[in-house]
Amino acid sequence: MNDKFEPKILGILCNWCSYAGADLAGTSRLRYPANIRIVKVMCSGRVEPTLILKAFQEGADGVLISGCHPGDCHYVDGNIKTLRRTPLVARLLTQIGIEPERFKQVWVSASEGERFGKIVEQMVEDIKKVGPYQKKMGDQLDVVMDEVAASAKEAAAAAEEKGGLNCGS
Amino acid sequence: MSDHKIGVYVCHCGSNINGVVNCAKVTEEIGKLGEVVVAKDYKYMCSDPGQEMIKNDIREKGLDRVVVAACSPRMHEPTFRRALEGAGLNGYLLEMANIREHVSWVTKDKEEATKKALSLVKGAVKRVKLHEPIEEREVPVTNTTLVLGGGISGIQAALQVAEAGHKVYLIEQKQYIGGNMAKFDKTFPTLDCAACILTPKMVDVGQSPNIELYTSSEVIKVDGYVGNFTVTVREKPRYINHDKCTGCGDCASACIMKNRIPHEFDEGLSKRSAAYIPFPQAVPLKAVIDDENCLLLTRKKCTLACVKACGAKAINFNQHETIHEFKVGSIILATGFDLFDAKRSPQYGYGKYPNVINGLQFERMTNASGPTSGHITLADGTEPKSVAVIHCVGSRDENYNKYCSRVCCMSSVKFAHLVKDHCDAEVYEFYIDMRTFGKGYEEFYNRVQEEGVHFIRGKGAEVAQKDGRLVVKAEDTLLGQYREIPVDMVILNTALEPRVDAEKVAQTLGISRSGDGFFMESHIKLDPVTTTTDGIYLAGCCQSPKDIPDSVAQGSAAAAQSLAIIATGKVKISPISASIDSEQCAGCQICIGLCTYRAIKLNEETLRAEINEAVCKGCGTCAAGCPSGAIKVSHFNDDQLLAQIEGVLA
Amino acid sequence: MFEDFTSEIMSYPGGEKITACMQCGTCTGSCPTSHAMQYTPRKLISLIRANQKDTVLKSLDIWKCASCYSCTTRCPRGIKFTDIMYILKNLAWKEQTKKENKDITGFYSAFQGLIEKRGRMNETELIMKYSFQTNPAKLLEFAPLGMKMIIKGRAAFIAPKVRNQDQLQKIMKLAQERGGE
Amino acid sequence: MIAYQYYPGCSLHASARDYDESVKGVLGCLEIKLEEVPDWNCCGATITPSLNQLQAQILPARNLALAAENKGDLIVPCNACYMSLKKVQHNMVKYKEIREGVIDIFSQTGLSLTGMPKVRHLLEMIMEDIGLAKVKEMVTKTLKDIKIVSYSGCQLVRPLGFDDPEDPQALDQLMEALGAKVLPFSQKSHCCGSSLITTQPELAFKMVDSILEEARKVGAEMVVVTCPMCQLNLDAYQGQINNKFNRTGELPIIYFTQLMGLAMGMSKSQLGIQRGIVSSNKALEKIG
Repeated sequence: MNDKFEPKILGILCNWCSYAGADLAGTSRLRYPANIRIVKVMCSGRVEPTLILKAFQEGADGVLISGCHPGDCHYVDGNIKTLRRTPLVARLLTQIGIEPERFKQVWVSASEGERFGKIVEQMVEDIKKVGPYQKKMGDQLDVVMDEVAASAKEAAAAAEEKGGLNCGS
Repeated sequence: MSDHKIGVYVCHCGSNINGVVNCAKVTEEIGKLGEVVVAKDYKYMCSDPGQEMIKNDIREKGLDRVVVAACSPRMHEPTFRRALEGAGLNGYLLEMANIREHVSWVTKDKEEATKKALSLVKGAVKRVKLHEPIEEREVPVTNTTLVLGGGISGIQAALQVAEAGHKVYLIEQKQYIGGNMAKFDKTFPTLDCAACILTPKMVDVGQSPNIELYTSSEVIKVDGYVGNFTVTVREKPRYINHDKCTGCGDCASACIMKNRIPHEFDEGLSKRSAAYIPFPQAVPLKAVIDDENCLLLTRKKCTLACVKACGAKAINFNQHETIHEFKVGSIILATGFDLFDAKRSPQYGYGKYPNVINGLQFERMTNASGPTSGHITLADGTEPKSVAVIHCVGSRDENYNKYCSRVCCMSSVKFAHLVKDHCDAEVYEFYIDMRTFGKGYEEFYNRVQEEGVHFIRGKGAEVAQKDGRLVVKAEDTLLGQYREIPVDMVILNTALEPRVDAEKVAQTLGISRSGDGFFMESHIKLDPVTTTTDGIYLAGCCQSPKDIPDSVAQGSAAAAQSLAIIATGKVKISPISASIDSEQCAGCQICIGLCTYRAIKLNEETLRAEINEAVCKGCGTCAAGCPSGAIKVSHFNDDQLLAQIEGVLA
Repeated sequence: MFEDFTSEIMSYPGGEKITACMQCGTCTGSCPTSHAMQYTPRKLISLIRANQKDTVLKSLDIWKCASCYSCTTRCPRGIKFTDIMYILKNLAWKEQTKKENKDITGFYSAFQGLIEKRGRMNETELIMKYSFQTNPAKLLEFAPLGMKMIIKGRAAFIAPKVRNQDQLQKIMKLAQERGGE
Repeated sequence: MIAYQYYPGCSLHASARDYDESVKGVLGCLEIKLEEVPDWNCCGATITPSLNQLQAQILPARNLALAAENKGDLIVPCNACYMSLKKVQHNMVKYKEIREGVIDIFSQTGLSLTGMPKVRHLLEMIMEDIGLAKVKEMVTKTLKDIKIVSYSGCQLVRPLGFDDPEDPQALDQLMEALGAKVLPFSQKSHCCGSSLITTQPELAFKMVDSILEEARKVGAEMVVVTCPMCQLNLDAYQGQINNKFNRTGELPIIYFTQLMGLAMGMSKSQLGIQRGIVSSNKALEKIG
């Protein structure tokens, strides 16, 4: 592919494990590609499809979501809810023409600075192979975004429901 | 929308940031953004002059939003929040851009780093516009402390909190306190007898009116937050009525299983009964019945000789486990370490050759109240004529533990001295590097060298048996030769490892572990006592291998943290929580199933969900799942996150 | 950054971690032939790091490795010293310092010659070839054993070979050309 | 009937013919079909890797290329061949330059490395696929506490082997299942000297001697092996070594498959037992 292409990746990291893990990569002075821009949330369970779609809309070439390892979540099981949501989000992205290489959901603990760097490195490499993300649907994406986000939320909600409460019917 | 007045402050952090990121350029570019009325860079933003600069600008230029581009918010967000508050601005009108840990320290290329820093700052500027003032909640503190683990660190912490006049619950998994130190004979470098210095402290714990001691107990659940934890503890039955037991040991002598069960306290070098007193100086000095070996409890068939022997009528086979609940303000973790199992390195013959022992077994052997009454003996009862001590078994080794266990060089030297002292055998120390870093340690090493101990620089590679004797194979690296040294006894000085249940404990308490498996501190240098969870502190070997002086010091430090919380009487807790716009809520109840803390309930009248903010922890999982977008998480709402995403990708 | 020879070793598969050595001697202590070495495994690492290429490659010690992998398994720093021994022998072979130890390396030539020619090994032929190439008197040493093997039906007289010899010879030749880069 | 692919290696067609005979006999009894890899070549053992790293990958890799994609795992009876084949697979995954080098060379001769079968030692397959329960079931003539030490050697367990590299267990367990008395033995995975026996006999003789000497000391009546190289060094050179170190007492060196065959009721000649340089007759008297 294009050698000069430097993908832009948005990383949404949970405060307790993954953000601290990314900090550790820093305090350990590990080098990894500068392609990632990190945004912090309290828990990976906070990440909703809208945030991911927004990133692609704003020109990201990839999105990385990272939380605590299962069992280690600061909020007991917020990350399990992330895990349940991930396949749905991934399917949705594929449906609107976003290659699977561009979306990754991982676990990084506060002590895994090195692992965080490696994940970013790998993701940059993978995305370089598929090339820049052109808004394949053009402006259409902007138009459908709200719609898609809403339906994604509904789908996700339906999935939660299987393990959760009934709609009161 | 009214215009904001934003001040942006870019920190050089000496050359930490400025050495890679062109701070002046970032400042210049950011200054061009709309609503940014001040953009400045400065050498150390967290210094007093740096903070004063921000405060002055807020006062003089009427800033209503502040962005600081510097280190990780995990480091200095509270510092800058205080600065804002000092100038009369709500602390949550601040946003930090992490251009050190996430940029300058991980990027080599200066241009790329500058570009990345700029986009992170842009994200912060976009986000901060949408920030809202939030009031931090202050809650009163329960003035009790829970100490988990009754080894030397836990004892030290418990005593210190208790001496300051506050209540302590001391929870110990074993039937007695004292931990590993209680098993030692002498302690380096002064050769104090471990029991002589530890026993008085153990007795103090037993007698302190402020300490409630629970042995045979473990924590099964922790709820709440700093200042207000609720801890659930399970106490196993001892089948002995503590109030009646006099600790006379008559039950132990009468027990049919007498001398049939390997005694853990003697590291398997002696045998005990199923009813027994852990050791003569045990606190509490009460008998215990081991439910894994007691014939009555395992097979329901026994002559009950112990019951007959007990004059105090203290034995009660109807005891059950008890669940206790404690309200505490803080928790001190002092759960200690496990010893590396030398069987995992079969090349040393541990478990195969009876005269290959580990360090703790040697401690028991040299202890006057130990299984051999303080005599160093081989399996056949004779004294060894030569002894090898192998360092670093399971430590400094990628196959097991990468780290140095820190205490083994010194304890090995101590072993050598004790051998010389007890039986005058030849001693060979196989070491990689001698690490004798503490006060009086090098001097002790020097003294033992003069006692005629052979120090061989080379890791013991293998222990074999040849012609009835043990042979240590190693390279004498200073000589540059392969050597086989015949000895009668080999002491393997094994690694200190995280306890086998460390993962479970970390999950129960909601704290992190570092890569080596030990509990993780907030900052390895500047905050080695606190964890990332407020109100939970660390002491002793559960954080990393330590010697006794360091364990005691950290125990005191953890106590000081607990006392500080009690002294202030109140703590600030995170104001980040979710709320529901009842106009938008459709009453679908999906959020209710998503909330782990059961903070959301359906209002039966309005048929809308409601959040109890006191219970909510602010994770935001409910907001992400709400199909109608009715849930808002303060400081992490959709608009703020979307704005930040837009900014960082611009 | 590192001495030339160190960098060279690090550039080969298996040699990457040589700078992690802390000179503990576990390799030597675990090695069944180190007692007979002038330069023990640990010393060889030191010599490599001190850039003493000539000393290392001419040493008889590198031909004493029995490939038992004890050093590799036990090394606390994850150094694959058996692989490093192979790298050293490859270099000695390429740079002709093998001549220093002709008596031993002759066996390797004989073995390799047979494989390149026919693709399969025949022990009888190997021993004969080795002896002729180095010292024919060796044959006398091997003779009594050879006789026993023949009696027990454990010697093959018809040289075994692969059918597709062209293919095998071609890939071996290509590999040699590249391996010798 | 389970089917596997079989890579005998050079020795099993010559000096270890007895091993080959017993492998085929035992697996036949167990109703396991072996299909020999067509036109296989020498694995290069420890010699080719000493001379040229790329050739050392090429030789085992050709065998993997010739093995079929879907005819079952590749079973290897020789420790050295097992390690060579397994190591090249390991290298192909770990090192891009090796993978690309091999693929490129192969493409010039029509070889391709599409579906590489899993490489397993014969002992590994017997322990994992057949299992001790089935083995015990097949025993018609127990070994009646014949005292043995099990000697796994190096390359079965190091560096990519399937058992503990310091204290292997599989062979002990298998022998116990046959009714043998397995004695404690610290030399289980020590080295036999391999090809040093030819090039530097003074080194290898010492290594073999320490193995045999401990076996004798613990009271073994035979040494059980899994590798033709170990067998050759311990058996064929035993006379010379005993002379050199003034040892008395001959120890038969027997393949584990030979003992399996005996326990399963096969005859000594079917299993090639008479081919040992040191005779097993006396040691096997007990079981007739």
